[in-house]
Amino acid sequence: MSDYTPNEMMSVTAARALSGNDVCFVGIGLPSEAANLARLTHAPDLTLIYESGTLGTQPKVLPLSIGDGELCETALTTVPVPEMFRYWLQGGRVTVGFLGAAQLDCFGNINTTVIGDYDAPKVRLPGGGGAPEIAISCGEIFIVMRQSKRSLVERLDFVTSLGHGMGGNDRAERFGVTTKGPSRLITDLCVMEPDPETKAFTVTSLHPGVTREQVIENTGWEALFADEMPETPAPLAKELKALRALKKRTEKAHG
Amino acid sequence: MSDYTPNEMMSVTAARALSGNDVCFVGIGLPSEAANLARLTHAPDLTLIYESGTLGTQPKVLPLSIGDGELCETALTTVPVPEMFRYWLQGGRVTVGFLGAAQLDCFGNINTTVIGDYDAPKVRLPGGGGAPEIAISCGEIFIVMRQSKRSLVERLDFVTSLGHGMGGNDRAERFGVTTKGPSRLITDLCVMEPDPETKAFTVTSLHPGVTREQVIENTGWEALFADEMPETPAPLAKELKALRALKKRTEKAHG
Amino acid sequence: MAEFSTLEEAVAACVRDGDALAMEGFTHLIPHAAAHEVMRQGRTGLTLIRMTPDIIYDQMIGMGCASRVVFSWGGNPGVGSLHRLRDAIEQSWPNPIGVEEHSHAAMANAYDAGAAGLPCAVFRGYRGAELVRVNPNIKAVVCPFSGEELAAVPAINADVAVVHAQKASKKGDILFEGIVGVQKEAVLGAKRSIITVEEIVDDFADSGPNAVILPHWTIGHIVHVPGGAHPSYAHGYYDRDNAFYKEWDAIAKDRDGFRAWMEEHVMQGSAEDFARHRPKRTKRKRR
Amino acid sequence: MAEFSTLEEAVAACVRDGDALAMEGFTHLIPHAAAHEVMRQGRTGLTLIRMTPDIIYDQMIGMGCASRVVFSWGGNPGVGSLHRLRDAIEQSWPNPIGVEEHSHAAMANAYDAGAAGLPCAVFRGYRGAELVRVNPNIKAVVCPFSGEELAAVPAINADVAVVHAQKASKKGDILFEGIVGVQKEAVLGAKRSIITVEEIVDDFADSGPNAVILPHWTIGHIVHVPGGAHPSYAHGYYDRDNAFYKEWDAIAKDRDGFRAWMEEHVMQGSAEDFARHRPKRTKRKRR
Repeated sequence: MSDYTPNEMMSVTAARALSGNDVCFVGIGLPSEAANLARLTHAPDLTLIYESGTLGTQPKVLPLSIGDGELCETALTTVPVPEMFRYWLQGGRVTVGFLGAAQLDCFGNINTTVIGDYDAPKVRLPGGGGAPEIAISCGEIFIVMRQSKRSLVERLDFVTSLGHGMGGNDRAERFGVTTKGPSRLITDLCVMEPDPETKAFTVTSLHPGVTREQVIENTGWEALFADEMPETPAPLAKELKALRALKKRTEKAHG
Repeated sequence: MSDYTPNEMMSVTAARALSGNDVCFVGIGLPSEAANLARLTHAPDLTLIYESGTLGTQPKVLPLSIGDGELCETALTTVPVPEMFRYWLQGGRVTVGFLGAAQLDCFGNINTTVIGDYDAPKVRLPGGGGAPEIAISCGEIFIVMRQSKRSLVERLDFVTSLGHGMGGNDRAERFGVTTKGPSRLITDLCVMEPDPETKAFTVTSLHPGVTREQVIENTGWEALFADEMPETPAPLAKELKALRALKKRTEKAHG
Repeated sequence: MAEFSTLEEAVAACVRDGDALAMEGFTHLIPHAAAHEVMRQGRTGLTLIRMTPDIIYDQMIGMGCASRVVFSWGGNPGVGSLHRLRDAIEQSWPNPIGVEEHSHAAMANAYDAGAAGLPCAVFRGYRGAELVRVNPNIKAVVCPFSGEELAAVPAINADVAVVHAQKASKKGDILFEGIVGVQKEAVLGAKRSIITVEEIVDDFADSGPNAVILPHWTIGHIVHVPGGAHPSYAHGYYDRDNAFYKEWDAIAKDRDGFRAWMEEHVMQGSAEDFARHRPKRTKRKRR
Repeated sequence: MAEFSTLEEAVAACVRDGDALAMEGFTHLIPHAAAHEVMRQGRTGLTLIRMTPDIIYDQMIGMGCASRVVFSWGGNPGVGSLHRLRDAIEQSWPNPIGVEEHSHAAMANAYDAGAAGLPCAVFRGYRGAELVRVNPNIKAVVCPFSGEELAAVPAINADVAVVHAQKASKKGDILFEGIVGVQKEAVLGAKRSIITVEEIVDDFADSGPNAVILPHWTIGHIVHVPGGAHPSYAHGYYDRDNAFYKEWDAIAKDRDGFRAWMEEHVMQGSAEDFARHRPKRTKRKRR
């Protein structure tokens, strides 16, 4: 089965990173697509939380916003937003935070705030939203994003949310943050995981048909590769079917 | 109409202190009796709040506890207890806090904690409950209690909740508390109000048939009397009828 | 104490030039009709406080109402940029705009602190986040028991809170249902408030004992504006108009197109225009 | 993750000698059946945490389970003293007992902080109150914006939280209704938890979207104990037994009478005894 797009490969791979025991704090866009695909395929018991206050939600279509009515209507319960951030996120009840990024550095620090200078930005991006606290309060962080030299950068214009800081144990030592931090980066080309010592993202599997050169060309830092380099398992037919049906239902619903 | 008891005189007088515009944080016992009598007579729009989280409650019988089901069933809504103390009491939304006391001093400081030494008490009383924050967060405080030398004392064994401290502007100056504090004491003998300067409780009306000597004999501090000394208006027939019906319904309900 | 009035009266009575204004609703129940009226009354110099500026503040910023914006996520959800917000920050059009930027957790806690009558909110946040460098309203306190350093931000106490809710009772109590966001906190923390509602009912007898209700004595003005949250939504009444959120991207992209659209749809409009966005037959999905 | 079990199993698995135990329920939904089981299993050296010790802790203290009590109001509501609590504090019977005393506001905030994963709670309280002198767990922090000094107390994070609720779903989600107190906070803040419930249902389809619900993945043990809150009550199932609260005054007054009553009604009893306190026909007053 080779009839799938790089984006589909990315979503399916990201979905597989979640298990039925996870409680996942879901960002809108790619994370939401992957998390719901997981729920609709191998992880029906996966608990999804959106920052609008919806706990254990099971949307039939992907929400356009973080607070579509669909999320509330299919949730176990909906709590006020201060409670969401206090009891549920800060309370340490979320196993996986699923984030996207405009810019990412090799230590998993994320920028979604500005391109250029903060006070006179070239491009004003939406900003952090829930990310600064998602990044430190969830058990671990998965990042899903398309790969390019503009997005995987040597140096962020602005640190919106903490990854592994300057690498190594910087996260714990300088900032007193004891959660695991970014533990997986899933792109349209490969999967990366932090090196156990340096915490620099290291390619641990290449998607089918993708070469090391492609990864290097689309990484703004000096790409690192693990000693063993398996191929990321290709999407199964049932995964692609579920993903495409989900996207079709979604497009129809949002006009 | 002289056919009423001193306790009835006290409850009716305490009830009259409340108006329909008040939002009243109600303690169990005499305050609850007075507040509900007000609601059932001249102040049907009076808003009653009990610390169990019940907002705008309209019990048909007096609750035995602060959290009887009757309070919730007749409330506009019931909020969690942390919200009650944070948004509603600390938020400054309560106009009158209605408290009782085991011991009271002339500046309206209250003891409901211990008789004797805190670490080796002669009598261990129930403690403060909501009172320490009711005393500082409500717009003003009414105190209702039976009068005796043992209850109205020169010096408290323990300061459970703040009144006017050492008198004068001590409440604001030493403790930074800007609410009005105890503004009325209603007993079975008289009504007292703080002197505008010293803040010492001063008798401002005597209940019908009560003499100054009776008040002096039942006050542990040197009783003070205002220059003008009107008689507290006697209970009306309809007030006594409502009070007695309320107490009868209550006794029947609680077995 | 709650007062029933028209939207014109409520806005004229409550919203003054230079006010700090919190028009809340986390995706759900955004008070669009009220925002239109604020623009029609030509208010300027406002500090606009909102976790997600969304279309409602994109419009107000583009019409020159704002001199400052306090927010935590300024995009068009699932679509892209808020072009008017960006144009104001990047190009100072139609006027320069000050920015106070927070995280969602910080703003949610700050609203909570505002409702709770506290001067500041204390939470575990902002660790390693660069907003600490650019926002002087992010400070720290130390836990006197554990020694842990925690983040602190000032409480949000707006001059005026404006929110949309499903129901008002005839007495003026307000009921919220569904994604309830920070609306209760915004109203309780504000000096004045305007609540637009989908309907006015006798009482809330069919709601559960723990429904999210604001008593009438905590409310300023109540205005009956059916459909008044569109293109946001009112749970149980009508859905979010996701198609419009997508269209907004093109409408707001250039200055002239934006101003023309606003002139036609907002400046010449009225609160009654919103009724058409609400289906005649109320849907009553509970969950 | 939620596990359904018997009360004996749940208490044996969760409650250990010396634990800090929070058995909550603000007047409503007090987990009496679970407390009886703790006494039957003979646990000792417990730190008993509860805003209002009430009859439930009066019994446990009198039976020698406690070495310490953390509380904010220790009376029999509307009746008078808790004689066993007083006897322990005043006369060290049946054993000396340590006291950590707070105000309601402090404990409610401390439970909230425990649920929120914070080390301490910050609030405006205790001004001019003498508990500050006798309780070293009351400290202060200064607001970095206003300079106001606020009170701070440590968060409550019990080893075990035990609460009673109306419903569990078959999946193990828990629904609370009515006076919900600090139960949610006590459970979320605790390491382990036991929830006794009135009934087990398929789902909560008939509840509103904002009902007070704890998801199954936040829960330890769930035990079906109809009537398990008596003489407290379960909103919608049975009323508070106010007559028993009055009777308790005489039962608990002297040591021998108390012990005899406990032997007969608790030590020889079982969880099933509680079913008789619940009327066969469920009442479903909603408000």
